[in-house]
Amino acid sequence: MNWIVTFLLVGGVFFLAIGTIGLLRLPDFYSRLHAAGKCDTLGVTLLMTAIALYNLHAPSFGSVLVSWKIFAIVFFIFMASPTATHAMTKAAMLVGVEPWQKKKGTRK
Amino acid sequence: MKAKFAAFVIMLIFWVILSGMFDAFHLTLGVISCLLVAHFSGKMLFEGLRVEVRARQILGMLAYGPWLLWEIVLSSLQVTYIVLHPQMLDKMDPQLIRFKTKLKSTFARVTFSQSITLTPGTITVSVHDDEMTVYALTRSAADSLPGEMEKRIARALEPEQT
Amino acid sequence: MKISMQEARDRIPQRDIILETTVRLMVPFIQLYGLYVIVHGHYSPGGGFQGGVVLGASVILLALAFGLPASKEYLTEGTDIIMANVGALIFTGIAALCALLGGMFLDYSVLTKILPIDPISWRSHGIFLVEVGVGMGVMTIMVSIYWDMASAGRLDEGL
Amino acid sequence: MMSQVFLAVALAIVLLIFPCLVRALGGPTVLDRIVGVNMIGTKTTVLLLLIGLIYKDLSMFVDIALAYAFLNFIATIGACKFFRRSKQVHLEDDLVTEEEASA
Repeated sequence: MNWIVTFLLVGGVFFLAIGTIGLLRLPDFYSRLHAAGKCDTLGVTLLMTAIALYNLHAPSFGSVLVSWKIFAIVFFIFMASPTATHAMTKAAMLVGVEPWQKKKGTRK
Repeated sequence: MKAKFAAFVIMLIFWVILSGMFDAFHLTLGVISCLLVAHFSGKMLFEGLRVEVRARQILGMLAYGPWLLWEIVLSSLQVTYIVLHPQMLDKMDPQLIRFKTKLKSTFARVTFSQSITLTPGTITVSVHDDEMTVYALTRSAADSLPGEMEKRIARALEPEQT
Repeated sequence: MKISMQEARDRIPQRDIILETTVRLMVPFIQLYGLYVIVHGHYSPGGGFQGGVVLGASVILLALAFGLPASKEYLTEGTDIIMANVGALIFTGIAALCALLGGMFLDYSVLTKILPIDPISWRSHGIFLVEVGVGMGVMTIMVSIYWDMASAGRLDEGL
Repeated sequence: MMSQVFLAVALAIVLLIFPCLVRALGGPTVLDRIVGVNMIGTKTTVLLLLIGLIYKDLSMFVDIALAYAFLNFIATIGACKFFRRSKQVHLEDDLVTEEEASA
């Protein structure tokens, strides 16, 4: 059991790290959103699943409810994170942030 | 009326998960709170749909969830590959594409667009009737749309139309 | 079909169904969470102010997604003002009642003179009543501050 | 043994917040800052849960994490809406371009 939890924790931190490196390295706003939107959601999901599982290792009625609450946060993040990404993309489009493009002579 | 009752039941389940206290004082106030929320915002959960339709959609979502989770893992690995690649800029070819979706209901369209945002290298920019504008990180990601995901969502959320 | 930046910008619709549907599914749960924070104020973190903030944030979320007029249909301006005043009245009323009955300001144990149950349970129930008042006040004042600031006092369109 | 693992993970998340802070402080556009702040908020949600595990009082910190997730989402949406309306957003922070400097 502890091994599964440790594995999930390490995976979650790995994906959070990838998201952060992507946030720093990628060239423009839109591609940064890719790193922020996907890797962060997955990392948070893995970490929260690990915490919920660890919380169950001394099962009682209260701890089961707390685990369900953690899963409620996960559901919420699954709904909220793409919506926030979408809102940011739309705002950037309307404000006029130019995307990075491959230089092939014709650059708009 | 039916919508409010269904909302009340959902709210009561959520309250039990939140509260974890079952003495008379808290339980009474919980029921009162659930009634208040169901009365004022219960309609919002169903947006004019019949309760049965929404219930079937939620069940469809549960069936669709695990596959989506696996796709998210794959997409994160793909983003990992691009982020950690030393010549990252050669791997990228960002582009905006537009395509028409076959999905009819609003809920299915929204689910589809959220799934697109969560999976390989694509972000939904806007949904305008049946036209979806998508920003893709690589050419292969752009070519793969709408793909299998649309069929799965249609099977899960709109059984009568497939 | 590949399109240019300008084309994509022109095709962005006025109504955003993604945001609307997500907010619609979220708002009842946020409101119930706000009520939970108020009710469980004396056992877990939170209380009247925090619960009121969460409740107000749910109405602000509605205003952000559907536009300010729609949120004013949900919570009309008259109801907003009445609830703000009633909330403040509950708080100061109970506090002043305690003082009038011979105790300290907000000293609930003297309320046994009105309804004879033991002072200790009056303390917890009195805190709950005051928190309901604070929650109502904070929620409505937050919403009206948002309305005023988002539309520069005109209360028409907003963000 | 497990509490040390949790402590290490919490420290790692705190260290990961600093690069996001670099993005939030350094721009270049306003929306980049919003992304940075949003990511800090997501990480803080997890961090609160880990703090709850370390202090062995998870049921209390879950409530705070839930409220934090709600308010983080609302703040992001609000900020996006705000900057969409204001047309005179300075997209680049280095406001003085070369032409302006020479003029």
